[in-house]
Parts: sequence; C-alpha cells; structure tokens
Amino acid sequence: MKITKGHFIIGLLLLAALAAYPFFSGVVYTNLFVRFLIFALFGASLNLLLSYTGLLNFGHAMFFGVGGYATALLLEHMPNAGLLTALFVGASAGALLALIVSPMLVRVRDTAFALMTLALNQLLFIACLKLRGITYGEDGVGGFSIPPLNLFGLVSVDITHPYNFFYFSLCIVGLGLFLMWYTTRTPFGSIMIGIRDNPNRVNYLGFNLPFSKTVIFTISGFFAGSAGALFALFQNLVSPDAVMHIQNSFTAIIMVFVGGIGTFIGPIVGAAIMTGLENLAVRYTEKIFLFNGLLLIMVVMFFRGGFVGLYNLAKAKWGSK
Amino acid sequence: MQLVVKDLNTFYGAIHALQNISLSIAEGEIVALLGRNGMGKSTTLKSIMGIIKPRSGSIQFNGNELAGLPPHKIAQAGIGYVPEDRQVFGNLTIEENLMMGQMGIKNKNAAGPKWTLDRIYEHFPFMVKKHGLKARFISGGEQQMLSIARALMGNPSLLLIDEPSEGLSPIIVNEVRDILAEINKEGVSVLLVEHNYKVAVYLAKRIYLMGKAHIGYENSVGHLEAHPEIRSQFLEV
Amino acid sequence: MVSSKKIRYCLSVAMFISLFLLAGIVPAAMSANASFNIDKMSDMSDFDPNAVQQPTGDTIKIGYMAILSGPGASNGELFWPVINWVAHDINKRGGIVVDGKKKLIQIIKGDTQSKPAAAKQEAERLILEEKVHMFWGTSGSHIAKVLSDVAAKYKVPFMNCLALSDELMNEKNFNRYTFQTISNTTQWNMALAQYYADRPEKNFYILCQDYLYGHSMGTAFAKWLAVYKPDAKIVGEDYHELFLKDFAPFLTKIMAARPDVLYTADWSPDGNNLLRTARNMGFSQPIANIYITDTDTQKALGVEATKNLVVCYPFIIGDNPQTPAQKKLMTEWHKRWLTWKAPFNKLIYSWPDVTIGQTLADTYWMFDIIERAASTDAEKIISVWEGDEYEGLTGMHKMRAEDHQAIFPMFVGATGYPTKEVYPGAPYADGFSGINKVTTIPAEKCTPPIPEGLKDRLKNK
Amino acid sequence: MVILQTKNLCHDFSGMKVLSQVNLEILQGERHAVIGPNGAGKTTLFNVITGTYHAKGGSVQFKGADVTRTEPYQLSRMGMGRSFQITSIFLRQSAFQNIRLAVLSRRKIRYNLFKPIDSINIITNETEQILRQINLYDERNVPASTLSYGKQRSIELGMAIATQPDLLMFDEPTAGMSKEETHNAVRLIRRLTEGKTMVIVEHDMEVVFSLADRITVLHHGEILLTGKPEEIKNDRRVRSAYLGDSEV
Amino acid sequence: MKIPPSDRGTIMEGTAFILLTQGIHGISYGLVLFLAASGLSMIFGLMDILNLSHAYLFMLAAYFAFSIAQVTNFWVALLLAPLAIACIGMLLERYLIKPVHPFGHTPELVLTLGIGMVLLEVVKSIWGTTMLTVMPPESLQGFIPIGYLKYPVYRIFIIVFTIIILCGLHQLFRRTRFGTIVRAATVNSDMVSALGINVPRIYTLFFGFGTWLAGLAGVVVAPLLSVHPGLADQVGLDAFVVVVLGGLGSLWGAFVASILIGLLNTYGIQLIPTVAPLITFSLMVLVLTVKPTGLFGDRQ
Repeated sequence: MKITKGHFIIGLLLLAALAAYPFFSGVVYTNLFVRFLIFALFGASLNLLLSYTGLLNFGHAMFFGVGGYATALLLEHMPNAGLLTALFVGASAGALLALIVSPMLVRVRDTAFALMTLALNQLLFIACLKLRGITYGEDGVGGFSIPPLNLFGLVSVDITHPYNFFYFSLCIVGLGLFLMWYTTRTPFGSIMIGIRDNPNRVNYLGFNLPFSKTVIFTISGFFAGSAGALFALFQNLVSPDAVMHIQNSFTAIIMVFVGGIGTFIGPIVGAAIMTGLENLAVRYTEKIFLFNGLLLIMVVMFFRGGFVGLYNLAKAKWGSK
Repeated sequence: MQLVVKDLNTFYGAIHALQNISLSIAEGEIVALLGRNGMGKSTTLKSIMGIIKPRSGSIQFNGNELAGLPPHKIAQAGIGYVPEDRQVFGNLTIEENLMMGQMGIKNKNAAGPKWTLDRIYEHFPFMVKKHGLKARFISGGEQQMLSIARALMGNPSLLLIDEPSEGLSPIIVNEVRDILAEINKEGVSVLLVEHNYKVAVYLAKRIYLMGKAHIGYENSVGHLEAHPEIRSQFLEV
Repeated sequence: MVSSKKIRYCLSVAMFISLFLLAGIVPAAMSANASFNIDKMSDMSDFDPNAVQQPTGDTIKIGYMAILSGPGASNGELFWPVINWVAHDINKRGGIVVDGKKKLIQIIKGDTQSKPAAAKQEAERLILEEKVHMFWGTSGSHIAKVLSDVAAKYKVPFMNCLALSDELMNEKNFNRYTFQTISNTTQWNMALAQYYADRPEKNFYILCQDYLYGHSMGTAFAKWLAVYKPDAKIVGEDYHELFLKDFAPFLTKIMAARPDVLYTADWSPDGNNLLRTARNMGFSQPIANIYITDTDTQKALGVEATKNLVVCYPFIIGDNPQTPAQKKLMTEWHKRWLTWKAPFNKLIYSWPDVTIGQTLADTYWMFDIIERAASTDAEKIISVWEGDEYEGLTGMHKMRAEDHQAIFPMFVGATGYPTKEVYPGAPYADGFSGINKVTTIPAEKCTPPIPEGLKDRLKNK
Repeated sequence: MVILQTKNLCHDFSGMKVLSQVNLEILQGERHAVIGPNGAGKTTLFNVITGTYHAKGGSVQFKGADVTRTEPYQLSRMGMGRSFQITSIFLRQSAFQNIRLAVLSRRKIRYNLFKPIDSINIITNETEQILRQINLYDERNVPASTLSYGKQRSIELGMAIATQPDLLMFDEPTAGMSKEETHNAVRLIRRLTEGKTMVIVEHDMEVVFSLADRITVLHHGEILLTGKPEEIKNDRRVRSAYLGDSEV
Repeated sequence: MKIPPSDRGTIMEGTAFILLTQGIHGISYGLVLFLAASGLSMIFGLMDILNLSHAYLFMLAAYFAFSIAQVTNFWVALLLAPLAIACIGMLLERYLIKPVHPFGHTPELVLTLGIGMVLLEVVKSIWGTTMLTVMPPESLQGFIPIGYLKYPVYRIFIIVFTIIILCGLHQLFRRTRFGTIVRAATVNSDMVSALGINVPRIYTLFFGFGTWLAGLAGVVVAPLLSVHPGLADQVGLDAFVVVVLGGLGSLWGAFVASILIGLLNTYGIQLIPTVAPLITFSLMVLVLTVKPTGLFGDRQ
C-alpha cells in the first residue's frame, strides 16, 4: 500500500483527535481509553503467538502479571528508579519469564500447549498469593511512588495526572504496537508465520524450531510484560486477581477472537470493542460473563474472522463499486 | 449391473486424486483394480465407500444413488469394505470384531442373516479357538481373514477389498485367495484392489488398470494376459 | 487567721458547687452527641428491596460499593436491602437538610467485582460521572484499601463498614476521608480472647484461610489469648487454601489434636464447608468463628450440627434483645421480610442480626452524621464524625478522632437449641440452633491501641 | 566421491522391522532414485536420512560427517535439502513468501529483527530469480492455496532448491499429479538439478527412468539391487517384487 | 503432631490411624475427582475434543441436585440430575461443538470456554450466588469409628458408589454394543463408520455419556461441599490437572492421577500444610516437563 496525501491527512487528523481526546471526554473516559490501550498492547502481544505463530496460550496473563509485579516491586523498594527504568524492568521480567518457561513449552503444541500454559499461569497465581513476604498476598503491591517522566533532564512530567498518563501510555503503547508490527515485517516475522502454517517445514528449511519459538515467546513476553508494567503504573496497584488471574488470559483471547484472529489489527479492535462493551454492560447488567460468553460463541460459530473479518466481508460486498 | 460408477472425481485439497473414474461390476462377479502405488486405487474404494466424499460423479448400487451419502448408509445399503492394512480393531477380541461388522446393519433378509457367527467360524476355523483373543495378537494373515469375515458379518452383496495379499507370506496369500473365491461362490461380488498380479488374475474375470488418477485400461483377464506390454506399462518397472 | 468554721463552710460550698458541676458535666460527657431513635422510624410497610425506587435529581448520592458480579455477588446482594431500608426510612421522613435544602437519598450501585483494579475504575466512575457524595462499603480489605485511596484522592468520605483489617487505618494507610465503623482485627480477637478468659476451655486449634486476612486473624487471636488467658494452649495452627475442596484431612488432623475449641475466621463457602464437614465427621466441640452465620446453611444442617457455634461480632442480638429498640427493629424488619420475594426471601434476611444488623446500625449513624453536618461537604462531615459519640442500637459507638476507628462494645454469642416465640409471632431460629446466649464485652475492654504514628495527629494541627 | 552413505542402517517401529542393514551410497553429482513396491521402506529410509527419525541401528554419513542423530534443521544448514511427498508448503502465503523463507535460510538470515524484509533487496532478487526458474513469477503474489496442485508442487520443489543444497532429497515429487503435470515436473526437475546431487523416491516409473542415473530397489526393508536403469529394468527379481510374485 | 497424654503409650498406633484415615480421605476425594474428570478424558480420547465447559456442567448438576432434592430427595436427584446434564451435553455437542470441530482445536477451546461462561451466568441467574446446601440422605448420615477417630458414612458411600460406577463402566465397555463400538471408534472411527454404524450419532451419545458422568460427580459432591458458583473453578481445575497429568484421553491415567492427587492432597495437608496447594500444579508442570503427554498418554 502506498502512502498517499489522503492517508497523511487522515493520520494527522487522527493524531489531533487523540491529542484532544482527554479534554473532550473527561477523566473517566480518558482512563477508559488508557485501559483500552493497555489491553490492546496485551492482546497484540498474545496475537504474536496466536495469529502469527499459531500457539494458543491460555496463560498469557503470567507475562502480564510478572511485568506488573516487577515494576511495582521495583518502585516499592527503589522509589528513585525512574519511570522508564521501571517500565523496562517490567517488560524484561515478562521476557525473562518467557525464557524460563520456554524449554517446557517449545516441546508441546495444540491442546497440550494450551493446558500447559494454563497450569503455569495457575502455578504463578498461587505463588503470588503464597509468597506474601514478597508480593503481599492478595492485597498486592500498591501505593508505591510513581516517578515523574523525566525527559533528558529537561522536563519532568507528573504522570499521576490522568491526562498526562493518557499521553504517556499512548506513546508507550503506540511504540509497542509499532515494534510488534515491525517485527512481523522483518525476516524473523516471516519465520514466525512459517511456524504457524507449517512448523515442520520451517525445521527442514534450516531454522531451529525450538530456538525460534523461544525467541517468539521472549518477544511476546516482553510486550505482555510492558503492558503489565503500564497497568501497574496506571493503577498504582498490582494484585494477583488483577494481573495474574487466568481470567486475564481469557480476556486477551476473547479480544483476539472478537477482533479477528489472523490479523495484526484484530486484538486492537477486539480490545476496543470489549472495553467499550464492558463499560456499557456494567451500567445495565451484572451479567458480564453471559455477555462475553455469548459473544465468544457467536464469533466462533458464525464469524470466525471476528469483527475485522466481518468488516472485510462487508467491504468486499459493498465497498467495491 | 450391480454397481455402476460413473465419472467419479475426488480431491485431496488441491490434488485431483481421481479423474473421471468409471467402472462397473455385475452381480456375482469378481473385478480387479490394478495399478502401481499412488495411482488412486485405494482412493477409488474409499470414494465408493463414502469415506472420502467425491466431488462429482455418480455411484449407482442396485439402482440407488450412493454418491454423497455417509459411509454408514453405504454400508447399510449392502457394500462391505475390507480396507488396506486390514484395520481390525486391535483392542477388541476376534468375536467383538466380528460383531462390529453386524451391529450397524439391519437384517433385511426374511430367512435370517446369511452370515452368522457359526457360519463364519465354519469358513474360518482358526477363529473358533481364538475368539476371545485381542485382534492385535493374531498374525497378519489371520487379521486379513478377520477383516474379510468382519465385512461378511454385515451380509453384503458386494465386497470392496483393498490389497488383501499385502505383507503376507505366499502360503497365506493363497489361503486368502481361496477364501475370496469361496465367498464369491456364495454369491458375493467382489471389487478387488491388488498389486499381486497373480492373485488378481487368478480370481478376476475382468481387470481395470489404473494410471495416474485415471483408469487406463479395461478388459478381460485373457486380453491382458495376451498383451504383456500393457501389463508392463501399468504395473512393472 | 480564718476560722476553721469558715473554712469548713467554704469547703462545703465548694464541694456543693463542684458536685453540681460534676452532676452536670459528667452526664453531659457520658451522653452521646446523638442517638438512634426507633420512634422516628417511618412506616416501612411499603419497603420492598426488589422494587426500590431511587429518587433522582438533586439528591444525596451514596455510592454503594459492593461485589455485584462474579462468584462473590451474593455479598453485594446481602447489603442491598440494608442500605435501602435506611434510605427508604429517611426519604419517607422527607430526607435530610443539607446545604440549606431538604434532599432525598439516592443509592448508586458500584461493582467492585472483588477485584482491586475493577473497584478503582468503578469508584472513579461513580465520583466523576455519577458525582456521589459518599462511599458505603465494602467487603475485602484489599478492595477497601483501594476505595480508601480513591476517596482520599477525590476527597469523598468513605464509610468502611465491612472490611476489618488493622492495616487499613494504620500510619501508612490512614487518610482523613475514611471512617472505619466496623471493628478491626484487634477488636475482634481481644473480645473473643476475653470471652474465653473466664471460661474453662484450654486447648485451642486455629484454622484460617491461607491469605493475609486469615493469617492476621489467626495470629491476632493467638496473641490476645496469650495476654488474657496465659494458661491456654494452641494445640495446632493451620492455614488452608481459599475455596478448599475437602476439609476432611484438616479435620482429621484437628481431631487428632483434641482441641476444646476450634477457632476459625473462614468466610463462605469455606466456613460453611468446614462446619458441615466437622459435624459430619463427629467433631462436636465449639467452633469459634466470625462468619459462619449463614442461616440458610444452618437450617439445612439442622439443630444438632449448628449447636456450639461461638460467634463474635459488633452486633449480636439473637433471641435475647437487650433493648426495646432492638426488639422493635427486629420485629418490624421480620414482618416486612415475610413479604419479600426472591432472592430476598432467603432465611439469611429474616432477622437483621450480625452483619445485616451491624451495617444497618452503621448506616443510620452515617446519615445521622450527614444530618448533623447539614452538608455533603467532606470537611464538614469529617469535623462532625471525628470524635463523635453515637448511641446506636447496641450501645455507644465512638469515632476515635486520631485514627477514625470506631470504638464500641463487642458481643460473643453462642448457639444452643432454638427457643420458641422470642419475637411476636416468630421464633428467632427455626429448625437450627440460634444464638441464645450473648456475652457483652464492654468497649473499654476491647479498645485497640491507637497506631503510634497517629497519636499526635490532631495535636500538630 | 561419495556424498551420502548409510552403513548397516536399521529401523523398526515398535518392533516391526522396516529397514535392515541398508547400505546406500550416493555419489557426488548423480541423480539417484530409490524405488520399490509398497511397504518396502522407501519413505522410512528417506526419513531416517533427513533426520525425521533417528536410526535404531547403523549410521548415516553426510559429507564425511556422522549425521545419524542430527536434527533436520542442522542437516539443512549442512547442505541437505528435501521436498515432501505430501505438499508441505505455506498455503496461506504467496509463492513469493514461500520461496523467500527458503532464501532467508540460505542467506543465514534467521533472527534479524531490525530490517523490514521487503527492503532486503538481495533476498527479493534471489527469490524472484527462483520464481522465474520454477515458472511462477507471474503468480508470485497470490496465496499458494489458490494455485493449482501442479504449481503448489513447483513451490515445494522451489523451496528445496532455494536453499542451494549440496544434496537434494525429493520424496515423490510427482505424487498426485496428472499426466501433463508430471511431464512438466520432470522437465522442471531435470533443469533445476542440472549438475546437482539428487536422491528421489518415486513410484512413477516414467519419472524414475527419465531422471535417474542410478537406481536402488528396496524390498522388504532391504536393498535388492543397485544399478543403472537398464539393469534394473531387465532384472527378474525386481519384476517379481513388483508383481507381488511369491518366488522372490 | 501433638498426642494427648493418655495416648502416649500408643503414639505409633495413633499416627497409624491418622495416616490410615487420611489415606481413605485421599482416596474418597480422588474418586470424586475421577468421576468428574473421567468424562472429560474419555471425550477427548474418542472425539479429540477438550471440553472446557465440562466443569460447568459438573457445577450445574450440583445445582440440579439441590433443586430436585428439595422437591423430592437425594436419590431421585442422583438419578435425574445427571440425565438432565447428559441431555444438555448432547444438545451442546450436536448444535455447537460439532459444527466447529472441523476448524481445529483453537476455535473449539474458545467455544467451550464461551459455553462455560454462559452456563455460569445461567446458574447465577436461576439460583443466585448464595451458597446452597444439599444434605446427604438420612441413611448416609453419621459415622463409623476408625480407632479413636470417626469416619463419615457418606464418604464411605462415595467410595462404594464410585467403585460401583467404575465396575459399571468396565462392564459397559466390555459387554455392551455401545461399549464395543466406542472402543473400536477410539482406534479407528472411519472403519467403524464403514461397517454401517452411524458414528456421529455415537459421538453425540458418547458426549452425553461423558457429561452424565460429570453430572454424577456433581450430585455426589453436593452434600460434601456448598453448592455455589465458584464450584466449577474449585473442582474443575483439579479435574483438568487430573486429565492432563494422567495423559489426555487415557482413562486409566485419569484414574491413577485422581488417586495420586487425592493422596498427595491429604498427606500434604497432614505433613506439609504450608505448601499443600502448590503440590498439584507443581506436579503437573514437573510431569509435563519430563513427559509432555502425561503419565499414561501417548499423544498430545
């Protein structure tokens, strides 16, 4: 696709709209948007495994959780660590966990892979509850100081202000999404896709399959970890329920499926739809599960391409005149 | 004609595995389908049986259209299937294997089923002593017999048999061959897929030879015997 | 020289004056700033928790922060009739004058989902979008902590009437906007330990849930037992995972240790499962607990299984009401309950006792504070509530100014056979053992120490 | 010069003997076909050599090194390329992307995360060159799944040669093809493997005889014979093996 | 472990009794777990479907048991509730799972996850979220003495009942036509179909049968635990561990893993209570690391 003048203008308008968003929406919807951003990043990191490598990870929340905990604990014990350092430490923790678990995960696939990740997630969840000395159990790590964003020693921005945090997370998530998208465009990205479609052939073409998978896990873990770290900074609190729970893994899967599996934009659309719907549903019903469950069933039964797939179908039908 | 297959086309994904296959079998006849590996012999049988759904073409059996039906309906119509590699249920006993052949088929014969356990045991005496033995513990030849017997339990009027002599020692091959002849005498017609030329020629009156995904030759056994160059083209090195 | 007679005269006059003064001052010092008056209660015959009409417009907005979805949603359901009962009562009286205008009370639901992050998001939504004036809630100390932080951030008062961790109001977490009306961990265990100080039981087994709350309850009980009953023995101490699948192994262990009393702070479903498994396995010793109070479960278990439950709480009346006001409120509520439909027709709602009673009393207190502050302004509410003394349904409740922890008497109740016809036309417990022996632990005996760092909080101002 | 050698190679599946004492020698630069009736063990032999299975006995030597226990990706890096009997390409990708993956492997670009793949010209050029060789340049951008079977097989072959291996292993390259497709494939293979070393397993005798310099006949897991095509054609044992005769 | 003074002379005996009792507890819980997990494992074994909503059907059965027992009694519930669950299971298989099966494992896992979520919400809408109590029938209340400890009759009933069901299962698979067909279809469903047997119908029936077992487990568990919406997660996760640990599709593996987890659980509580909850999942991760197919599994 060529970038035309029209694209450029649309892009600029979009940026301007995003920049102005907080002032029109107020704090609640700014925070809602931040939530969406964090889950978009989280969902996209799962999507690297799900859509690009074909691995159904039922325990993706473990990377998210570890990232959140790492950032929170760092700031709890070293309040002067610096914002970007804390963020990077969180992301690296996700990557590190991925490195640690990959020797177990690269050997299995399909259902066994899904269940193994589920078990690992549950193990970490219980560990978070049990290691009270470190994690403060179910209360979680909260109230840690959130350092200001220091830009080259020139400007110091207090990101505890919702609007500032909005811009901060917009930049971080934007960068994260761009990096992931970029990854899919690199030679390694095409190896990932190869692994999804035909892991065996990739192996016979001379790519070390277990090692390649480890690299993918690490990348995915890194971005899931950074989403978790962002979440920790956003909430100023990480607790097992909020970051490590299996429900979080399911949420990410739902987002990918609802948005549209197999596309890069899918989980981002999914995150937008699900955060929006949840925000709506909360007001009118307490049956969020019913809602999500039915949505999942509908997507799997009737439009496996998710909303992106639906859009493409509609475009193919009515768009081309 | 008992079975008339016309212009059958079958695909495995992008592979056009059967291209306009047509063949027919008369009542009580043994017809052999020969060809090298990978030409589509087994696929033909599987397509007739409905295990692989043919994309187009017709399969008329006793005047009824079978194409597109699920396998169990086709079996119930009276076609028995003896697959490649025997495919006996190794975790079932011999008797259970035999009973499996009968369970899904409703008996339409007023005089009672033609093939009963007793009659099967008469024809395959080795099974009497071993009836309680798990099928995976019997020899390859015995498994082949069991596979045939299992198909017979459904009282078919036509048997599709895929490579019955494969992997068997010469003596056993002859035994299997004789059993098939015997069964045929009972009025069961047979479509035999073979790579053992001698067995095929011994049993069949008519021969189909398969080239890649198509039928390249059809004639009586006598004609084929008289033309070794055809045999060489389709079967040999 | 002054004559001795003169001196004697002066002294007697002085004594007289001081006696007069004392007579005036002391009762004034002992009487509350306000009290619960049952006679003011409206006619509640039209109250139905299934069909609550919330007033709209310019109202006093209370954020009802509770678990409304997820497995713990019964908790959010439980207090819905409570807060609406009080709101209905006051609204029928015409509301409360705040900022010079009489306003009705509007209850706005906020779902914590029992998850800190969700609670935070929801609390902010309630403040920013629904513009609530005050928070009411909430179960789970970790959720209450989040709520307390949000309350402080947006300067909205928060009455914590459900979460009982000591840490919530310690030096680190204290903020001016949060008021804890429920007893904290120390209060509970001081009260229970003193109850046992005068009793013959010596061997105790502690079994709590394996997370912060369970551990702090278990540890606190052991600590205060050692203070008040030095000859007591802890014969075993175990912490089990939340939502334990099978209590039998623990009970086998407990029975082998032969305790006189089993102490547990388990809440549902663990508490109920523990009780049931214990009785099924023939463990008939007393079970000292806090939350095994679900009447529906008790009815299913029957009289024998529910005997010998010792429960400690800030609000226990049982079949032994101590004042006419309690009796009247209990009767009035019960009469209404008979007309309620599912889910509020469950037995647990039949009498406003224990958790329901305590929150009911606390809610009346909260609205009384607003009424006296005559404003929904946070600063005004704080100034009235700090140091306030309120004669509630179960005695004097004092809001300690330093740490915003309410001080009040605690009650220990023990279940026995159901007694017939305690309240007009109805027994307190029917088909199970009800609380019929209530021991009062006076407030001064269960007053927790003020956290060190907060002692001088007001002096420095 | 011998490029590949198996020594007393044995393999079995849960006790069922499939290969026994197979001694195969492939010479540098020859086109070698392995044939044999069904169940002879051709595919197993192929899989043992290419690292899918590790032999239960004996050894495989490739370019002088022992590769009996070597993993497939290592074999590929050592210069052994293979194609698959069941088309094993990336169906959701275009022909271009399929071939490019193989080119990446040859260029040893594996974990490059820094450069967009589209901007690495050397890769694009080499890929396009191979696409021209396999006559798919015009259809390089449509998903492979929409191509005809014959063209999918061309991609299969293209991927095998794109790694520029020293030894090419073709597993039934014409399986499932129609007559014309087979003819085209044979022509293509001949052109692509000009001057290269190739081992081919094939049922189609026309293909075998039009391609092979030497032929090995496998029967019941043992080598029956190795020789020039004419020798094989006229050997009685081979013929009876194929006709299922019992005299063998 | 503290032994009262009067028992000092029989410490060994006391310890032995405790360990014995704990062993029986472990076995009884393990057997319940097996009931809950067996259907899951068998359905995977025959149909290659991992039904994530299995645990929710199990929970639904416990709720059915509550409602039926209120109107009639426990025994009627034991009969009817599993049948109702089986019907629901068959409907789910026929109209939701079967159409999605050809598209692979991922959509199927996500679909059954969605079904589970809906079932959970349905349960909450009908029965609310409070705890409900199902009592064992009168005849199964009380206990029998084991040494100086007592053992509840209901748990003995569980052991006996599960063993009866196990024997029944064995007979069903050995003796009946249905069992024979299922055993045959497990190894080669195409061949079964080619013998004239309607395999899709057998699949639907079998799915119903597997969920029937989950239903049985739900009813049997109801008098042991409170019936509440967390029940599915509470026991369901253990059931998944059992299936994976034993090896997907291996009934024998599920049996061994159930008993193993039951025993590890009780002895863990007796001997090392602080780490007991970690044992199950650690064991699973450990086993899968060494053998990805589980203890007795032969496929992924």
